[in-house]
Amino acid sequence: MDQSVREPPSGVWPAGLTRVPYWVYRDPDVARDEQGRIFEGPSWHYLCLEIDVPEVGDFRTTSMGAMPVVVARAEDGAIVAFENRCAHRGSLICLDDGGKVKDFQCVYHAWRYDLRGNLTSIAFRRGVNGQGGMPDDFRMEAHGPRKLRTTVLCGLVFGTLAADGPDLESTIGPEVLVRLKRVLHKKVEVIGRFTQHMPCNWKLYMENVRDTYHASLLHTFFTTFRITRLSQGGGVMVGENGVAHASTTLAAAKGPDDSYAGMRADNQGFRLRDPSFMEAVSEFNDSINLQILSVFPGFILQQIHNALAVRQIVPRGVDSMDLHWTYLGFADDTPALRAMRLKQGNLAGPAGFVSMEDGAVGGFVQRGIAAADQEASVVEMGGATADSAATRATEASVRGFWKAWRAGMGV
Amino acid sequence: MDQSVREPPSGVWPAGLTRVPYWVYRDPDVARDEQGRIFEGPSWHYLCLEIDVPEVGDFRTTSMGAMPVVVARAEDGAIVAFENRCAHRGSLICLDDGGKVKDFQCVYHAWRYDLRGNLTSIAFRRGVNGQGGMPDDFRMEAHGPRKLRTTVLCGLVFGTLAADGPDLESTIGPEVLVRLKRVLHKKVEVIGRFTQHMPCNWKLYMENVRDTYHASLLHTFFTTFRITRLSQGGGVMVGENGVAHASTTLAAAKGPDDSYAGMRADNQGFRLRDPSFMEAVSEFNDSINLQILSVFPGFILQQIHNALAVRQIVPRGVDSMDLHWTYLGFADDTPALRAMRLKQGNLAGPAGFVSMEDGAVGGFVQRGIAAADQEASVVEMGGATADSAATRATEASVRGFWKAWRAGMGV
Amino acid sequence: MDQSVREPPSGVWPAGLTRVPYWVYRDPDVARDEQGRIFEGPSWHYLCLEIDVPEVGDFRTTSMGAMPVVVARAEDGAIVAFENRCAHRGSLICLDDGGKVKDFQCVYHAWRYDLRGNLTSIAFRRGVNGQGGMPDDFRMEAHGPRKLRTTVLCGLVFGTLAADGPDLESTIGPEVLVRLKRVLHKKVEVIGRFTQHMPCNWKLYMENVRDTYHASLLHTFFTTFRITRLSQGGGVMVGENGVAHASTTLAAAKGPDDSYAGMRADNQGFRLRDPSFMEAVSEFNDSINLQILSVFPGFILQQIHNALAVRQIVPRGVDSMDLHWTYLGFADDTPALRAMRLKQGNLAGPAGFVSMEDGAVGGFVQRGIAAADQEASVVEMGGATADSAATRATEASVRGFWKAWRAGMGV
Amino acid sequence: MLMEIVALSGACSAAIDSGRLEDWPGFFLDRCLYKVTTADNYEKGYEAGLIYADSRAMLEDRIAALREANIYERQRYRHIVGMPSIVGEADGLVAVETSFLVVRTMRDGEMMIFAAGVYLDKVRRDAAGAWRYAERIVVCDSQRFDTLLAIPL
Amino acid sequence: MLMEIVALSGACSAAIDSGRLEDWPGFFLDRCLYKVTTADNYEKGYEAGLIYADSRAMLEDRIAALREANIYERQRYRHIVGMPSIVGEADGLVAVETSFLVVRTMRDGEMMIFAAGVYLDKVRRDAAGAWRYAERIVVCDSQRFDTLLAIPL
Amino acid sequence: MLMEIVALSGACSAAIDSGRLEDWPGFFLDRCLYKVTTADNYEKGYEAGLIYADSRAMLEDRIAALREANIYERQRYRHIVGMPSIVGEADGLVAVETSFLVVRTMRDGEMMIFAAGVYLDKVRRDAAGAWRYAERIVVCDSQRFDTLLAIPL
Ligand code: FES
Ligand code: FES
Ligand code: FES
Ligand SMILES: [Fe+3]
Ligand SMILES: [Fe+3]
Ligand SMILES: [Fe+3]
Repeated sequence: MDQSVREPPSGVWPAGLTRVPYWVYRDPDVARDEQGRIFEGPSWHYLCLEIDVPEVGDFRTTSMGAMPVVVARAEDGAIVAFENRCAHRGSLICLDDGGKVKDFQCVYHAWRYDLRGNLTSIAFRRGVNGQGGMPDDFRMEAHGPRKLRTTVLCGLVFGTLAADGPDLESTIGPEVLVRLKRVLHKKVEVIGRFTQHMPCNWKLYMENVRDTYHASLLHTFFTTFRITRLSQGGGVMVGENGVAHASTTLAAAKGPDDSYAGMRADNQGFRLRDPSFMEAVSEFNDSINLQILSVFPGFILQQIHNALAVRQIVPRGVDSMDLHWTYLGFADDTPALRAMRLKQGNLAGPAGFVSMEDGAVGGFVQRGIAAADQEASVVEMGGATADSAATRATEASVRGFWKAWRAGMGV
Repeated sequence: MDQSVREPPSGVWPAGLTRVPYWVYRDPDVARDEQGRIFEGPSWHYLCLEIDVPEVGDFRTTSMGAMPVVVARAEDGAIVAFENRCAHRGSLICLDDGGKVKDFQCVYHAWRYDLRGNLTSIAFRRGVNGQGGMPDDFRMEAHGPRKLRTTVLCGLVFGTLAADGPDLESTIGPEVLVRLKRVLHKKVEVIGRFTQHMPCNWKLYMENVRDTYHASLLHTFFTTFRITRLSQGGGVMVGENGVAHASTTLAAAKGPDDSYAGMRADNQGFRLRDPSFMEAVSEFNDSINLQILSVFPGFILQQIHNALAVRQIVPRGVDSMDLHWTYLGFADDTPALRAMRLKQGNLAGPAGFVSMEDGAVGGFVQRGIAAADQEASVVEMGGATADSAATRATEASVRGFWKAWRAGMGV
Repeated sequence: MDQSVREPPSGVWPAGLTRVPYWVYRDPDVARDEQGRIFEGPSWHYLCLEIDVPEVGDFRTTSMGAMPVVVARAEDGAIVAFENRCAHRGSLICLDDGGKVKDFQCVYHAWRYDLRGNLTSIAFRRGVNGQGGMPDDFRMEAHGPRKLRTTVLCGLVFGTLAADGPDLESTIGPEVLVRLKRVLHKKVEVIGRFTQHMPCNWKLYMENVRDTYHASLLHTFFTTFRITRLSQGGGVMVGENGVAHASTTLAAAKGPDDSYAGMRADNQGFRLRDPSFMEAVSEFNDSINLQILSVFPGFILQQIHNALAVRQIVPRGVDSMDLHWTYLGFADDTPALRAMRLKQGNLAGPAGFVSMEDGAVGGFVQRGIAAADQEASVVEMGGATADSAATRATEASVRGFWKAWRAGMGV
Repeated sequence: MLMEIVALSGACSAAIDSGRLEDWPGFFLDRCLYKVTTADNYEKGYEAGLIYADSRAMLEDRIAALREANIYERQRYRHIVGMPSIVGEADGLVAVETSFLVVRTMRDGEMMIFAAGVYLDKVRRDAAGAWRYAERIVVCDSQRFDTLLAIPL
Repeated sequence: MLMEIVALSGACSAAIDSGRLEDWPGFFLDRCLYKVTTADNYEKGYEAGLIYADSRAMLEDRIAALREANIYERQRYRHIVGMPSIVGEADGLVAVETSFLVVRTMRDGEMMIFAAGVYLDKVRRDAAGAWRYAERIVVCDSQRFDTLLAIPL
Repeated sequence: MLMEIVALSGACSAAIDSGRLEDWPGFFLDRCLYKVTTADNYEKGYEAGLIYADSRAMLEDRIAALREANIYERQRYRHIVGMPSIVGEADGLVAVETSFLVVRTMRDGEMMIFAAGVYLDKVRRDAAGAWRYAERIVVCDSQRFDTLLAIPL
């Protein structure tokens, strides 16, 4: 449905963090403003992995919301990024996912850019035989794609259009930063890339990621095999500004647990014929089974047993998005550990036993609220605040998402 | 076309009922307002058949415009309906066309509802080990999907969001009500269900249904085999409020009829090699060949010889709709009569000899008016009023549709 | 992306012709206004070829932007055109690409029109047995589809809704008119028709056509085989009003030419194994290899060696368009010349060695500017004016396009 | 035999796709059943079809109606059918199942997946020894049909 | 042999398309490799798959999970597969490549091209002499998957 | 013979779908006709094609141009072809018709039905006895082509 909604976004936001009006997922004007205020705004956006551009001249294309972006390794070894839009008449400068170049040349009229996106030459700038060409006073340095400010953290490349503002680490905050470094503590290696299209507004997926309440209720597999249950130890951390979150689940106690008695999710009748892929290898020197971490608006880091992945959210219109999965291993994985990661790939991803539902549930909401622009969701589990908690039976992190979103949107 | 139209809908409606400005079929804002004022407004909407939910716990999903709806048979045997949207964070509560349940459980966080859509339990409402959970003052009875007011008429289930207002029978009016009861006079049985997608605004299809003028001119088959000709007896009834209509055609006189001389529709050269399926069985103790009945905005009841069906209109965006066909027989059909219904299924439906054109002609109009937002249709056949008439050579019922629509929209 | 853009179109246009704000390619409101001001405005629009309707009763359907149009040969031999929309309730009057008729009959209710689009009869106008029918005072002559003013130039049929205003020849201007007559100097014959869908706003394609700067830089084949290089003779003509343009390239000098040294486009390593199709036959008694001519908003005439074609632009929404190709030969082609045209069909068209990139580059821009509504393209090659030039190293003709567009839009 | 049935199925599709609709009824026996339904209807045992013919004459009538009576915009089908699998055989009547996909192309060039599903066929040799359809139940995977179903599947 | 492999591939697709998912693992050997990946991953040598199973038991577990654990909306697949081509053979193990197309139909009737690509298969006869998959690498042309991949390809 | 022609058609499609474009001209005779047109053009007798080659060298030139000269975004085709039907044969030249469907997958994962139609082929054995195309007229059902036609059909 491409129609805008009944109420104007402004001025109708309920007080507090416990209600989210449904028009926020449906109004094309909201999506348009998000592009300007969030994706081209002060937020930090995940762009790619540092290992995607290992050497000078390596580049990779990505995006910040609707804005196409090029990330490149410059001559001095710095990782730089700029809008993937030619300064001349707007063509994409790079047409592939990545590669290696000496410099960039737009296919349309062959304008050239150095690895930092500086315009360096204009074909026939002086014309031909003294005819045509660019005006003498044309200053190439005054033209070029928009440049990003970039930073690299634990092998992750982030960028923002904001020339200044808080750095990424302080934006994430110390508590979640520790969780990030816990997983990405050494050199990673890509073992797979997939894109998952979801028929929902991007915020519904990010809420789902930060929603520690749903996992064991939606994902029977989690509950049945005690990968994560609300009755297992762990909790959720939410940054002061709501931007970052991390949730953890500790290995389950062996004893009986009737906290899910009578719920669909607790399917004791279900047994595996080949449970080998559930024999997780402890590799982080702690008892954390599962850790999900996110940075507003679109970055997710996943550790489910030995299944590691980063995910990037790219909105595509108001009711549709792409989720870019990068499955990871460590460069020094033993063959046995790598083999285990491959098997545990069955847990997460678009076909994952404990994640496939997340691909669909956003669509269930998008369709459920098709006529509910006047209604609001109820986000009261665990109270009204967005604080860290020692339980996952809370929507604190979801409220944190809205704290960050409203700050970004000025709502 | 996702662009809005030149004129704002308000204030430009021509006087009287004989002109319909074309922007009414093209403007996304009109579609949005229709959802609020008509589909979520005081109109009565066909939801399903009573036999779709025969026993306690049986449910069926349907919709009122864009609003997803659940119809269920409650413990006390009453047929109830509510919005198919979870009170928590908006997921669809039911994910299939129908089924049988003890109660409803949302897949996302396992909130439960009774058969009437009352919220009855919240997973981990009290949290875990005293942590998390819902605030103590959270009142479940204050939350829940929107409830519909429902009524059952001749085995048809209708619903509305309007808590009060005229009942369905008086809305339909006595004259058309008799026509409805004529057909649905005993227990029906579903013999087929199909959905037909049409590339047009929903109003173009409903106008077509109520358009007694077009049938014998568009559908050659009707004319050639004298199923309905304007020169045959019968007429059209239109309720006072324009909401309901019924048109009837009496069996043709045998004699010659040159009223279609020279028209495409009168194809005397066309003969059937196997006319067996045209040997209609008279089952209503009258000489009515054909009766088409509608209730604004989206219900149609069809009797063409022995081919019986109900049709439900579901708009899908401003230039697209789905028509849900339910082919019917009576529970006590003899094998011979049932066999005849199956053969006469060739007459109506998406592949029907006398109806396939109706699937296309709405699109012909939608494309014909692509640049005509400043123009209006001419609806003057049979005068300027929306009164019942003893002829079908009139657009009275189409004007009745617009009377009802404008009342609903406040235009 | 169906969302409207940040800035309202009006009032933000940069001074001069050297900057084009990118929202002009993305805003649905701009597309809507273009339909009214340009496609239904005073511009002349290419409709079809005169040979498409050779005899009385022949018709062909086409469109002016979103408006469906019928072109017909009337009884008096005149070529007439009218909106393909029934005066009754808006159905398309003609449902096929073309054909031959006595008169037109709308399929919906059989209203009839003569070959000029005049409403001539209304089915059951007088009702049946004195009941129904149209009001006595209904005047058929007051109703009918909108008529176009048409003109035929060199076998090309153009039309406009503007009842008066400058004729086509003076709109094109004398200089370009000579170029048009150079190619279409005798009776043509259709040898192929194809439609190419492009994922871009229609203006991006028309800019590309008028962009004499890009050809030898984007299309390696052009450069490598010296079909057109900026260093070859020729130039570009732009009408005073910017409406029409023609660019020409003279046969290349044989000597070395290092003006493309180091550019991707100059691929000296590339040789043809069967160069027979490059052996162009000189048929216009001049040394012009290549001539591209356009008339605002949507007509293009192509001569590349012996590959002749007309192209018609039909916008389909704000970010999509169809390009209708009609490949031409002359009625008196020798078999050898015709055979050469067939082989040279490999040069142009959706699969053309020197044109396939034009099908993609508009999409590269559309995606490149997805977040650039605040930015503008730089159109300064060859200065700031839209004057004819003796070089193609200029964007003069592109600026001319915007001169014409802004006049039409009143921006 | 399999390759003969492949040829029958291919010839039947080719007649439709190339517009030789008049040839299509000829692939059926005089007494036959041709029905177009959907998987949901089939599984629920709903008997009605979008098209329901119990004689070749009814198939000929449908083609005649498409030619002489019904109005629909110019369109083409393209059948892509899988390898038939023979699922049963009894006194000369062979039960065959074949997956199919039909792409519809409209006059303006718009293409869409119009139908996908499985043909549940019963074939036997006619008097002349040629394989013909005694029964063809067209079970479409989707409940939804775009615009109209004019040309048979 | 080719026609036997055609029959194997057809039977495997038919089991999925007709909802007999429990029959599907039976077309594989006890020790086997079933992986769903994409052309880009395959060409880059990325080992991970969306689905990765190295035993028939893992395939049985996936079907059991789809039946008993996972939530997804009712949907159907329709496989249209090309003619297999035999690309190699060594001590009873036959390497086969087969192009495929899968149309997915959702409960509401929406159809889409869900996947297209090529099956890179290794088949051999099992103890009973029936052709079975020792390896099936499903290489999808597209990187993008709509909503979720529940039912195997 | 039929199965040999099936193999030819399959190998030709596989070369394109797997990106081995250089192998594609090898399936044609030195003197040949390869033309891509549409049903409307074919029926009206319009001779021009989107691609028109009357020698294998021209096919080789097209592949070379795609590799060395033309700019187009990374994309893949997937051919799904029906069972060929032999419609004529005269002094070694065999006329064959085969329905086809081509799904195009773009770099970003977008899939679409790019073309559907029928191959009107004439095949004969070359000096080495291998079946080769003397003529392949690609008759697409749709008049409309998305973006561009770079890779041959
Ligand atoms: S648009 Fe990039 S060089 Fe012209
Ligand atoms: S959305 Fe239904 S329980 Fe949470
Ligand atoms: S719409 Fe054309 S006759 Fe009624
Ligand atoms: Fe989840
Ligand atoms: Fe009708
Ligand atoms: Fe060009």
